[in-house]
Amino acid sequence: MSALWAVIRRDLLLAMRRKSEVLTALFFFAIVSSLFPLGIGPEPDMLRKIAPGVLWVGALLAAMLSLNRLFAADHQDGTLEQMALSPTPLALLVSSKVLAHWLVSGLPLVLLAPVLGLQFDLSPRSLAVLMISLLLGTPLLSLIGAIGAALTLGIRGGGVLLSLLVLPLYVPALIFGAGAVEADISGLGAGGHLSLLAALTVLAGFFAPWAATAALRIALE
Amino acid sequence: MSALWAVIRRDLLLAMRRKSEVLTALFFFAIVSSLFPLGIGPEPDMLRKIAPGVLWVGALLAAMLSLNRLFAADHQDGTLEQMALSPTPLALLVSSKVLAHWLVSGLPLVLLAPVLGLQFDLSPRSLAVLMISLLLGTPLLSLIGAIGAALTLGIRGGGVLLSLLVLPLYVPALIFGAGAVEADISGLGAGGHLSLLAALTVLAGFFAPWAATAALRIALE
Amino acid sequence: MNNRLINWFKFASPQSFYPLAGRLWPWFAALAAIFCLAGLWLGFFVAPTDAQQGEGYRIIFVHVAASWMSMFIYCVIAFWAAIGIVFNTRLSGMMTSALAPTGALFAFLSLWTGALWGKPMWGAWWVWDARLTSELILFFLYLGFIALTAAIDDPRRADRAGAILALVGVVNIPVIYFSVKWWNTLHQGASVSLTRAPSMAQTMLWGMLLMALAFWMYAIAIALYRVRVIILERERHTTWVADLPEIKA
Amino acid sequence: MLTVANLACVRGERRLFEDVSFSLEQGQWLHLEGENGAGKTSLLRIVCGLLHKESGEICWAGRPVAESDDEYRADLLYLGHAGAIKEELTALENLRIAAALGGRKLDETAAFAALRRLGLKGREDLPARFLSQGQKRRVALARLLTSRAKLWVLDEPFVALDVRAVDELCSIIAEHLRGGGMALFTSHQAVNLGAAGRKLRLGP
Amino acid sequence: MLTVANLACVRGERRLFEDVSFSLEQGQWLHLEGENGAGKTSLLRIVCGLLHKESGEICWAGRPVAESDDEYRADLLYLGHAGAIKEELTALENLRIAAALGGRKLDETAAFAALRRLGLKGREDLPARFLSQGQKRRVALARLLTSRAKLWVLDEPFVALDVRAVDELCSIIAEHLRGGGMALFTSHQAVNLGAAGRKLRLGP
Amino acid sequence: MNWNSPAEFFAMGGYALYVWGSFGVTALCMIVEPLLARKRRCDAVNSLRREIAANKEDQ
Ligand code: HEM
Ligand SMILES: Nc1ncnc2c1ncn2[C@@H]1O[C@H](COP(=O)(O)OP(=O)(O)OP(=O)(O)O)[C@@H](O)[C@H]1O
Ligand SMILES: Nc1ncnc2c1ncn2[C@@H]1O[C@H](COP(=O)(O)OP(=O)(O)OP(=O)(O)O)[C@@H](O)[C@H]1O
Ligand SMILES: [Mg+2]
Ligand SMILES: [Mg+2]
Repeated sequence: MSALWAVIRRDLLLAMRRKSEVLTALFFFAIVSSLFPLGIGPEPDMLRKIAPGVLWVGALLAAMLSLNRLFAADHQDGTLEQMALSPTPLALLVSSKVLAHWLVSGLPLVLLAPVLGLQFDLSPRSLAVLMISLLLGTPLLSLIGAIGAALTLGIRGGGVLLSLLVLPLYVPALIFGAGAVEADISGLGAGGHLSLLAALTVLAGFFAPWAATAALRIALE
Repeated sequence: MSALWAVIRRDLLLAMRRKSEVLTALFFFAIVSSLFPLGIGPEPDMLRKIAPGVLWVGALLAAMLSLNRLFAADHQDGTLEQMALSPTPLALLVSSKVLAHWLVSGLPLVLLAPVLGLQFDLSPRSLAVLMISLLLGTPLLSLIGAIGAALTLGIRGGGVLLSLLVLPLYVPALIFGAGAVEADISGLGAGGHLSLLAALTVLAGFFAPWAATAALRIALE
Repeated sequence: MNNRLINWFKFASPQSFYPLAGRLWPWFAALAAIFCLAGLWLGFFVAPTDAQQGEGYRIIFVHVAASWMSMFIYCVIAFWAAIGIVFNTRLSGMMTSALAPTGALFAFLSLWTGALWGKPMWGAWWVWDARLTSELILFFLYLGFIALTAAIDDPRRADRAGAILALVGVVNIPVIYFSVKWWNTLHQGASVSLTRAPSMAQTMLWGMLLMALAFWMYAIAIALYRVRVIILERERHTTWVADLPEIKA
Repeated sequence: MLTVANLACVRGERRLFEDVSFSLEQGQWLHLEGENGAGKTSLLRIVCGLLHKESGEICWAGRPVAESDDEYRADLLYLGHAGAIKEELTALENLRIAAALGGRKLDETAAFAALRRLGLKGREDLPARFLSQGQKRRVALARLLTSRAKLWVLDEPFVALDVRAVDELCSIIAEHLRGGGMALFTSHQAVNLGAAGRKLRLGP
Repeated sequence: MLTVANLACVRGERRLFEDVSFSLEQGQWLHLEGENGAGKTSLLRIVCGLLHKESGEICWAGRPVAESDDEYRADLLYLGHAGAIKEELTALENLRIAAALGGRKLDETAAFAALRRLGLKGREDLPARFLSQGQKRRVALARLLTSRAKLWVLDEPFVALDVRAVDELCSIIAEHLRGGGMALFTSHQAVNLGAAGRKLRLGP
Repeated sequence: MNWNSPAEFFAMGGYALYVWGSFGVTALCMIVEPLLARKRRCDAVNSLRREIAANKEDQ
């Protein structure tokens, strides 16, 4: 138990020490969501329509960008070896790392999303649905991302390979997440989408740590 | 001279050796551009309207993602020190590295763009304008990106900080690039946008290598 | 000529700037308070109600001043950055890091008050107008500057990296501004148009100017104050800092 | 306690070694020698279970290692080329976190004492990034003082250390051996740890 | 040729050394000693111009270094802790690219000969990732054989090498000195390079 | 004088939320920022004093 807690504490400590890290994931989200109007044009009607998609894609990219730091630093300086040699099962340690990753890079996105939603002129109700969908969906992003990060560990150019592996797996999260907000905007009720999203997250919570652990063991060879 | 050529040759060789690298930047571009229709919905009219923006934002993100490898690997294994100690001026070596970066990560985007444009039902003429705008704009992305990459070198969590620094500076490229395609679609003529884009690229070609070199010298301290 | 140059460089040393800043900042703070009171009085009690916008227009008194300051401070930062790169003075780096938070604050206030103004006037918190967009980007530039200098722990390196970024940014600001402007005016949004008071009442103008002056004084005062703290932090190992009365006491 | 029998290792298409056998009892050390590239690092990593072995058997306390994984790992301390040092954390934090990963809580005084013994007094609160190469290595080695593992597996522990630190490390290992521990290490330098051990040469 | 006068270095808030002076003439070597963290690496990097000096002067061929940068760098070869080895490239490619960065084209036979002399025969075409630690170090050292620089600045060149490689490296440096070269290096081990040199101790 | 009563002043012709929201946040920021700066100065001075005291003990 104490090892798990130590891993979470350490990852949060590292995030604080690197100061900018937490904030910059947020800003990436903010900037990407602001780039789209610049690329597409300023008409509010159009923007309102594409808002859920753009915001979810932005969250997804922000979560993804922070993934390649999930295990890479620990791999390079040998901490991962030490984790594999720790008496605590590696899968549990991996789960703590994923949890810490979500706390650092997922949760802040959830909190920032409504502000960005305002840029696209969304209604308060839709903003609430957006937050809920992100709250349910970002852990899924971290969990799936952990598998991808573990698989691409130690492979040079892994960063981009990682996106290649992970983005297709993110598609369901994107569809249900953005779908929930869209359904709400068009008055259809977001319940169905949200419960599917929650189910996916729970499932991934059970299986992803094991898959990531297996992948890590391969990378350590 | 031979040192410049050697740098370019080496970077291309490394890109080939890491195989996945060139391909995955492309796939990232492809996947991001395909995620949008998923997040936004399938109406063709809407898609045609947002196409230039989405494609350009996709290209921009793909170019940006490959940036943090621009100097990082060379910094870590000491090659950058050796470059700074080389009798050839560092600014020239940096220019060659930027050129190599563009060849590896910018040029392929230009070639892939028309294929992705088809997904959004663009006309052949607009596709041509899209390609030209990317051809003129992607070097600008590499040049500005080099400054950001040099500034964030050796700073942990630099990857996301890099995006924060670079994305605001990318805005003009995005606006003129996507603007050119949009102007063409709406029949206004893309000439003005394109020539502005070209002017910016030429300007950056003169000044960005110096700024990047100054930043690199700081990182080497 | 030569004599004057030397004088300037004398004040460019942290040791002599520290007491100078200490003497100056209270005056600027007092001026800020006076101008602010006068401006608020003019703005709220003298300036008449606007014909089109009712009382809502009174946001102008903070909004415009904050917007101006946010842009101006960035230019000052770039100026100090250039000085730092050319003359390699230590003080310039301290000035940039003392000014940046205040500049970011004003950029934020400009966005905030603008958004609060936009909702009643345009019916939306935010529209993608050229001016608003470039202010947003300016805000991001500030944040980038602050994040970059915070991420480097050696102050000398942080200063120089920040200086390069500030200069690159200041070259880009006009480019960004004009690109955004052109982007926006090429296809103007249909439902929104800027409704501005065509000719400002004289008292409004004065109120605005007074508030701008107040913000200006405030920015100078807080920057001087903060630069003193930064000097203390960075020069902690010098003997003159150890001999300062406020440290000895 | 540790018995290694008929170990063979293949990397790429190269057979690095075969038929390597040795055993370590309490209080004994084994110094692995060999030219660069002989396969010393590979052997150590196989013993720790980090690398796949081609053939052979490794037993700890009489039982093959694969079966008693968790217990084995609790008895094991491995220190590789990379020291598992986080550049952003201070020496103190690095040490305490390493202990926590090994499943034990380390209190501050013990950590301070360990760092001091390795000559890092006054550097406890400096981020590791600012430490010199040898100092980083010392932080990693401080783990030896705070762990209760019986088997120490050390890959070139003497590299980058100055003369005084090499002596200190030797006496640390000797203490561990006197307490019934075991040490398996590689080094290109000659080391003197007393009689209860031997050298094993890999390769020609 | 190389004269260093009254050098001082400050890292963070720590004054590492001050008033360090020495000079190197053709055929001479200088062995920099000192405890871990004494500032040896920092001194070497200052001499190369990679690190900012607090005060003091460095002259090459009678002229202060800052003025004659390009010529100085053409005469200089620096080998740090990191060997500038790309893991994806083969030993041969690494060596040839390093030469090109130094401004010279290296033909294949010369490169092969250099690698062979450092005991990497048969490993020339293996990506560096698969090499052992000592072998990677040898690839970096092969640059010594292919460069024409007069001043060699080597940071712990003997680390991770086996005994035979240490001897070989010594003889390579000795040859360089006989040819009128200079060598400035750090090492925690004792080295024997002949009479034309001395040791300098940093710190207490 | 524009206002007949304090209530009218605070109602701002129906724009109270927006006007007071702007002025309030601005005032808040301009109060908090100096306070933060002051705290930073106190921290700096205190740590300096402690350090100097520690140095004296050493000698
Ligand atoms: C988030 C929203 C807004 C932002 C970021 C913003 C930004 C700016 C900036 C940067 C300036 C100074 C520009 C210059 O002097 O050229 C400015 C001035 C001004 N703004 Fe805004 N603004 C916003 C919303 C509004 C709204 C809603 C109104 C009124 C309906 C408004 C009215 C004005 C006026 C009257 C000026 C003075 C312009 C002049 O005299 O040139 N702004 N704003
Ligand atoms: N894929 C591969 N193909 C061929 N040879 C390989 C491959 N991977 C590793 N090797 C060889 O395996 C050996 C690795 O050995 P190892 O790292 O265990 O050496 P070592 O004894 O620790 O050497 P050192 O003293 O330099 O640390 C090297 O000789 C290397 O060339
Ligand atoms: N920011 C800083 N604050 C305090 N001390 C610092 C800082 N940066 C570096 N140092 C100190 O500077 C020294 C770095 O020295 P350097 O790397 O030159 O040592 P070295 O003699 O090469 O040691 P080694 O033998 O271990 O390689 C270390 O003692 C380190 O603690
Ligand atoms: Mg080894
Ligand atoms: Mg050193």
